[in-house]
Amino acid sequence: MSHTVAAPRAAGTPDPDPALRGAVRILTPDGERRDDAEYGGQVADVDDEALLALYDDMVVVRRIDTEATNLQRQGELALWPPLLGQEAAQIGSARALRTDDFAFTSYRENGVAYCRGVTPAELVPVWRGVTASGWDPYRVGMATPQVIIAAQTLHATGYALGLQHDGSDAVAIAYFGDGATSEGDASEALVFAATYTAPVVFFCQNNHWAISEPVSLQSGSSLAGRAAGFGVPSVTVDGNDVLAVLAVTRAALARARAGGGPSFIEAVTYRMGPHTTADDPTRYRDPAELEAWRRLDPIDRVAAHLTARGVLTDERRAAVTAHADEVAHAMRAACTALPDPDPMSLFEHVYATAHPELDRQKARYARYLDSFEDAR
Amino acid sequence: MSHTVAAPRAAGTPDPDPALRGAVRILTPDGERRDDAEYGGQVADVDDEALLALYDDMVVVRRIDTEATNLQRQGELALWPPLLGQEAAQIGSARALRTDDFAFTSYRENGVAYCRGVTPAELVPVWRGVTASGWDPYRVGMATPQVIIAAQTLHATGYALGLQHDGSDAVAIAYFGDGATSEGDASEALVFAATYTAPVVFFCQNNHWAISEPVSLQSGSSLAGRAAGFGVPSVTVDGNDVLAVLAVTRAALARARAGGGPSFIEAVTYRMGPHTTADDPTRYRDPAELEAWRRLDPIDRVAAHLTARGVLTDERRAAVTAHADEVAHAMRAACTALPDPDPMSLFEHVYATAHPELDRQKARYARYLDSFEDAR
Amino acid sequence: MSTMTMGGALNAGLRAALTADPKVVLMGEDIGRLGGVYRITDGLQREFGPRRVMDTPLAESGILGTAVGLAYRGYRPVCEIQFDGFVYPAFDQIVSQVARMRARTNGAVSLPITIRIPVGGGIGSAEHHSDSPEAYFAHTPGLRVVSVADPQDAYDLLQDAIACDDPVLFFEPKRRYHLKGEVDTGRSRPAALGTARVLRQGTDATVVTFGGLVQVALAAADAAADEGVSLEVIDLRSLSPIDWVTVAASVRRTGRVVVTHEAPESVGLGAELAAGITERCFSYLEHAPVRVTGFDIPYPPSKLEKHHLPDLDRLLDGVDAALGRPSSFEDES
Amino acid sequence: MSTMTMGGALNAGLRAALTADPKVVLMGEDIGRLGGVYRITDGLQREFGPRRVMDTPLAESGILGTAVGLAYRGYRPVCEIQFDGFVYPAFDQIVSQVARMRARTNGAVSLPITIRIPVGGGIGSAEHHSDSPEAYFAHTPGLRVVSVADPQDAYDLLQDAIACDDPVLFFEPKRRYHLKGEVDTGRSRPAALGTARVLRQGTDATVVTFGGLVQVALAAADAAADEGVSLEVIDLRSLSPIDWVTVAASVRRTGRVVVTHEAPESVGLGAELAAGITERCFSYLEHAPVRVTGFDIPYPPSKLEKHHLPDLDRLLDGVDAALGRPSSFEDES
Ligand SMILES: Cc1ncc(C[n+]2csc(CCOP(=O)(O)OP(=O)(O)O)c2C)c(N)n1
Ligand SMILES: Cc1ncc(C[n+]2csc(CCOP(=O)(O)OP(=O)(O)O)c2C)c(N)n1
Ligand SMILES: [Mg+2]
Ligand SMILES: [Mg+2]
Repeated sequence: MSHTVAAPRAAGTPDPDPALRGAVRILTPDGERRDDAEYGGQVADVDDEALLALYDDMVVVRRIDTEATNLQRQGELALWPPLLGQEAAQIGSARALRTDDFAFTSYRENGVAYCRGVTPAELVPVWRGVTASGWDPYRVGMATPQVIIAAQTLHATGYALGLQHDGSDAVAIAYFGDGATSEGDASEALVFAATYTAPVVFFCQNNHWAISEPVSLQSGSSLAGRAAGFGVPSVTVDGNDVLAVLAVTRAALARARAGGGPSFIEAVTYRMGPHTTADDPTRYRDPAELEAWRRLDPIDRVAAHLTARGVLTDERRAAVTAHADEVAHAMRAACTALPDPDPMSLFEHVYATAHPELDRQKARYARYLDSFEDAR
Repeated sequence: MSHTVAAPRAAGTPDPDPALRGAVRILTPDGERRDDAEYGGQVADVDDEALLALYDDMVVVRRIDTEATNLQRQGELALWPPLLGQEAAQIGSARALRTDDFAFTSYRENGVAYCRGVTPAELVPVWRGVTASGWDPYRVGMATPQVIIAAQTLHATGYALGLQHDGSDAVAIAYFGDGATSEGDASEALVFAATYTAPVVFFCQNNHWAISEPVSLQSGSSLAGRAAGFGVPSVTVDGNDVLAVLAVTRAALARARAGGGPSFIEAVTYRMGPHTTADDPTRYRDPAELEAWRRLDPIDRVAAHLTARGVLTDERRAAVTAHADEVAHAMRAACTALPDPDPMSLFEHVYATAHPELDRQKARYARYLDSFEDAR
Repeated sequence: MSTMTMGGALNAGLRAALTADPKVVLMGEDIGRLGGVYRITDGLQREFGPRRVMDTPLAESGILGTAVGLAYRGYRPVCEIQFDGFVYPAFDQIVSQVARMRARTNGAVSLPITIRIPVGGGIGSAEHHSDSPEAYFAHTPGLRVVSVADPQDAYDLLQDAIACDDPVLFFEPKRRYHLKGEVDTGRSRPAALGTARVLRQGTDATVVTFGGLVQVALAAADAAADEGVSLEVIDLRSLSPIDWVTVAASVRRTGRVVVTHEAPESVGLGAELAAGITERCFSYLEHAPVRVTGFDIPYPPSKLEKHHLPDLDRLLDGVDAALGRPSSFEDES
Repeated sequence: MSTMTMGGALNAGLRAALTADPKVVLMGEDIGRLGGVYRITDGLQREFGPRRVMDTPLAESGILGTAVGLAYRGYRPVCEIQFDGFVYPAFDQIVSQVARMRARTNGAVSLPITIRIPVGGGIGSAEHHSDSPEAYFAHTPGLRVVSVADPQDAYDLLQDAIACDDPVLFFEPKRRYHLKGEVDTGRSRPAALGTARVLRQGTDATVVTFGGLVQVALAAADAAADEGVSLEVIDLRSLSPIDWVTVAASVRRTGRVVVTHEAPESVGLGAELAAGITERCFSYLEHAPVRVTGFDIPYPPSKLEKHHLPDLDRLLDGVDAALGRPSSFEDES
C-alpha cells in the first residue's frame, strides 16, 4: 500500500496561513465563539467568567514577559526567552492540567510555569545566573526548564511510564518547539510512548521559527502528521485560540487518563518577539509576516469577545492590568534583591553521597579564598 | 484537523500476516505472476530469462549464507549474520540499482553486496577478524557494513546530498532493519532527506525481529506509515516477492533520479535464521511462526513459477546449483587461506597525516616485539 | 556461600535488588524473553513481569531519556546497554541530563540510575563490541563509575550501585562473565562503592588496574614473583571517584607504579592515575608512573586484539620500565 | 595585513576556504541568513549560496551523519555546532563514524570533516553554553583536536584543519571572538596543525594552556614578572596530538610546570599533560606538575563562573605551588 499524509480536514474559515487551515478553532480572530463538533464539548463549561480568568492569565504572563525583557535590557538578567504571542498556547494547555499532572518544558514556557504555581519571583533567578534552579519541581508539578532541545520529550515519556506503573491516572505533558521535532530524541519519545501506550501528551508549539530557521526547514509536511505516522493520534489546533487549545488538551488528557495512551498536539502559533533577548530577528524575517500574525493576537481576540459580550468592562480591564502590574513589580523587586550566590555553593548538589575528590577540591578552594581574607 | 495513519489499501490476496495485507505483490506464494496497476509496468521487461537470473542470484546468496554459517560453526569465522529468508528483498532491490548508485547497508546485506560486485571472498575476511574491511567501497558502490544501528541512514542521506550538489542523477540507498527505525538517526535521516529533497531511497527490511524483539515493540503502526508522516512517500511491499521488490525499488529510484526526492520502502520479510550465529532464536520465538513463513519462501515461489512455465528444467536447476556450489567453494577456499594480519598493521589507517604520538606508540611496540625475536 | 560465575552473580544481584525494592525496574534491549545477549537478566522478566523488566525499543537515547523520567517519578531504573560501543547514542542524555539533574535542581531531583554496560575486549568480537569507554564518563562530573572484576564484587557493588542515589556507570568486563568464584549473597558488609582494594601485597612496585585486567595483573604478579620481583596489585573498582588514599599509600611504599587499562592511552584513566599519583607521591617516586594501555587506535579486528590489549608480557615490560630495567620504554620525547 | 577580531578572522578563513575549494561546504543551525549566533558565517550564504552554506534541520547527529555521507562523496564539510553543550547528540556519529571510517575502510575512505565549536565559559551564559568538551575528543583515536587563541592562528589553523584529510575538532573559545589582532591572510607559511608555540619565554616555570586561557596565562606571566618570577607560556594549539617536543623541551629547561584549562580536572587534558610530562621529564622535574582547572562540577550558574574558571590569581596560586611556595595546594591525599 502507498502511504501519504492524510489531507487536512476541510477548513472552517479562510485563513492566510496554510498551517492554520483546518486547525481546530473555537474563538475566531474577530472574537466570535463557534462550536466545534469534535472538541466543543470539552469547553462547554467555560463561561464568560472562566474565559475572563484565562484572559487575566494571558495578560499577566505577557506582562511578566515584558518586565523580564526590560530587566534584561537593564542588565538585571543575563538573558530572557520571550513568549510573546504564545500566551494562548501556554495558558490554554496548562490550565487543562490537574495538580498531579507533570509538565516537562523547554526554556520558553514561562506561561506554563505561571499556571503551575511557579511564582514570578521564582522565574527569574536562573536567568539572572544566581542559581541553577528557580523552583522545586515536585512542589509545582513541573520540571525546571530544559535547554537541550527535545531532551525533555523523553523525560515526560519516562515519567508517564512511572505514572502508569503506579496505577495513577495523572498525565505527563511535554512542551517543545517546532525545531525540536527534528531531534532524534523527539522521535524516540514518540516510539517509546506508542510502544508502551504511555499517558503522555506531546504539546508542540509550532511558533514558525527555531531561532532563524523557518519551520519549513524542519519539515516538508505537517508536524502533527508526523506523530500520526508513529501511531500517536494527533491534532492541529489554532495555538492563538485559548479555548481551542484548552479543548484539545483536555481531550488528550482524558484519553491518557482513560488508558488510551499518548497524543500529539500541534499548536500553530507565532513567536512575535526575538528568539531570546540576545537575538535580532530583523536579520532573518520579513516584518510583513509579523504584521500578519499580529492580527491573530491571542489576547486581542479574547478581549474582543468578552468586550462584545459586555463582560470585559473598562473597570475589569483595569483590574486585570493592575493585577499584571502588581505581579510584574513583585517580580522586579524580587529579582533586583537577589544576592549573589556563595562561592562555596559551587560544590553543592553535584553528588548525593560523599565524594572525596570533590571534597578535596572544595577544601582547597576554601583555603584559596581564605588566603585573600588573611591578606586583608 | 485530526490525523490518523491511512488505512492499508484493499488486500489483493488473503494472507495470514497482517503486515503483508495490502502490500504490493506481483508473484504470489504459489508462483502465480499477477499484474499490479501501479507498479507492474516497472517489471514488464522482466521476462523468464531475467527472472531466472534473479533466481540464480537468490540461490547463490543463500548458498553463500549457508557456507558462511558452516564456516562459522567450524571455527573459520568468528561470527556470521545470516540473511536466510531475505533473499528476495535484497536481490530485488539491489538489482534495481545502477553501477553509479551507492548503497549504505547494515551487517546483514550480503545479498546486496553480491549484486554490487563484492566477491564472496571479500565477504568473509571481516567476519574472520583479519581485517577491518573486505572491499573498497568506491570500487563497488557500496559502503562496508555498518554495525551501529541506523547510523548509515544519515550517511546515505549525506551522500545523496553530494550527488545532488554534483548534478548527478545517481541515487543513494540505505538498507536497515525494522529495529533500526526506532533509533533517532533513522528519523533524523527522514527529516534531512525530506527537507533537502535528497535523492535517497530508504529500504527497510522488516524481517519481524530485532534480535529477540518483535517488530511490535518498535512500532504500534506500520513502518511505512511512519515515513509518510515525515513527508517521505512510502510503500509496503511483499519482501519475499523478488519481482515486487524490484518494481517498487525501480519506481523509487526513478522518482529520485527525476528530482522527486526520497522514498521509503518497507519490505515485509522474515529472518528465518538466528540473528547471528551467536543467537538462539528458540529462546524467544514460536516455531509455528517460522513454519508459517516457510510457506512464503522467496526462492520457492520463483522456482514454482518458472517450473510451471517450463523454464526451470531439471537441467537448468542443476546448473544453478552448480554455480552456487562453485561460488561457495571459492569462498571457503579464500577464507581458509586468509593469513593472520601483521601486528604492525594495527597502526595503519588511523590518520591520513603524520601523527607523532601514534608513531611513538608504534615504535615502542616494534621494539617490544623485537625483544622477543632477540630472545629467540 | 555458593560458587557462581560473574554473570550468575550479576543475575543474582539484579534479582536481589528487584526483590528488595519495588521501585527498581530493569530496562534494555533484549533483556526480557531472551535474558540479554549475555543472559545477565535471564529469567527475571518471567519472575518479575514485563513492567519491571522491560524490553525497550532499539534506541539508547530513548532508554536513558525515559529512565530519567522514571527516576524523576521515584523509580530506580537499571539500564542495560547491550555493548560498550552502543552507549554513544545515549551520550547526550547521560552527560547533559543524568549527570547534571541533581545540580540543575539544587538537589531536589535525584536520579538513582544504574547503567550496566558489558565492556572491553578479549572475546574476538566484531567492531563496536570491545570498547572501553570509562574515561568519557570518569571525566563527567555528577556520575560515578564502577568496574567490577570478580563474582563477589560484582554482586556487592551492583547492590551498592542500585542503592546509591547518584547515577552510576557500572562496567562489566565481558571477558570475565564466566569467571567463577565463591559468592556470599547474605553477608552484611560495609558499602564497597568508592573504594579500591589491594588484592595482593608487594614491595617493589604497585600495579593499578580494574575490570578485565585484574586477572592479568594477578598473573603478572605471579610471574614476577618467580623472578624475585614483588608486585602489589590494586583493583581500583571505583573509577570515579578514585580511592586515592589506597592508591597513594601503596605507591608511597613501593615508590614505583604501573597503571594499565584496555582503553587508548591519551587522556585515558591512566593519565589521571599517573597525574594524581605524581601529585600525591612525588617525593616517594623512584620512576615516573608507567602506563601500559591499548594504543591510540580504534579497536582493531579481532585477530589483532591480542596485540592491542595489555597482556602479561606487556605488563611485565612496563614493570621493567618502572624498575629502571631494559624495556621497550626508552627515553622518548 | 589587517586588524581583525578572532570572529572576523574565522569568517575570513571560511570565505578563503570556500573560495579555494569547491568541495568545501558549510553546514549548521542558523549559519545561513543569520550568519550563525556568533556571526562567524556572516554573509557567506549570500556569497556562496544555500548549497554551499547550508542551514540544517535542528539535529546535531543529523548534521554530522550527513556530513559523513557528503565527505564519503568527496566533499569537505565544515560543520558548526552552535554551542559546546550541543555536541553530545552528535557524539555517536563523531566517535563511532567520523573518527573510525578511515580505519574501518583500510584507508579507502577519508572523512575530511571540520567540526567547529564555540567553546568555554566566561561569557555569563546559560546552562550548556559554556562547556569545554576537549577531553572527550582528545581521548578518541582518529580525531585531531585544535584550539585557537588569537586571530592569526584562528585564520591559519582553520585553513589547515579544512585542508587536512583527517577529521578535526576545531575549538573556538567564544570569549575571545572579539579579541583583536593583526592578520596576514596572504602569507605562505608552514602548516601549524599539530604544533604548539612558545608565546613567552621564561626560566622559572612553564605554563601550558590553550584557547581562552592563553590570555590569562600571558597576564599571569606579566604579573609574575613583577614579582621576579619568570614564566614560560606555551599555547598548545593542538590538543590531539600534543606537541610533546615543544612541551618537554620547555619543562626540561624550567623544571616546573603548571597546566591549566577550564574543563573539570579529573581525566581532563591536564591529566594527560601531567602524565606525559612526567614520563618525558621525570628527572628534570623539581615539583610534580600542577593542575589549575575547573572543578569536577557541572558548569555553574553564571554568577559563579568566575570562581569556577581559572583566572590570574588561581594560576599564580598554582605557580606558587609549583615553585614550592605557600599556596592552597597542600599535601593532600
Ligand atoms: C541540542 C541543542 N541544539 C541546539 C540548541 C540551540 N538552540 C536553542 S533554542 C534553538 C531553537 C529551538 O527552536 P524550537 O524548538 O522551535 O523552539 P522555540 O525556540 O521556537 O521555542 C536552538 C537551535 C540547543 N539548545 N540544544
Ligand atoms: C546502536 C546500536 N544498538 C544496539 C546494537 C545491537 N544490535 C545489533 S543488531 C540489533 C538488532 C537490529 O534489528 P534490525 O534493525 O531489525 O535489523 P536485523 O538484525 O533484523 O537485520 C541490535 C539491537 C547495535 N548494533 N547498535
Ligand atoms: Mg519554534
Ligand atoms: Mg529486523
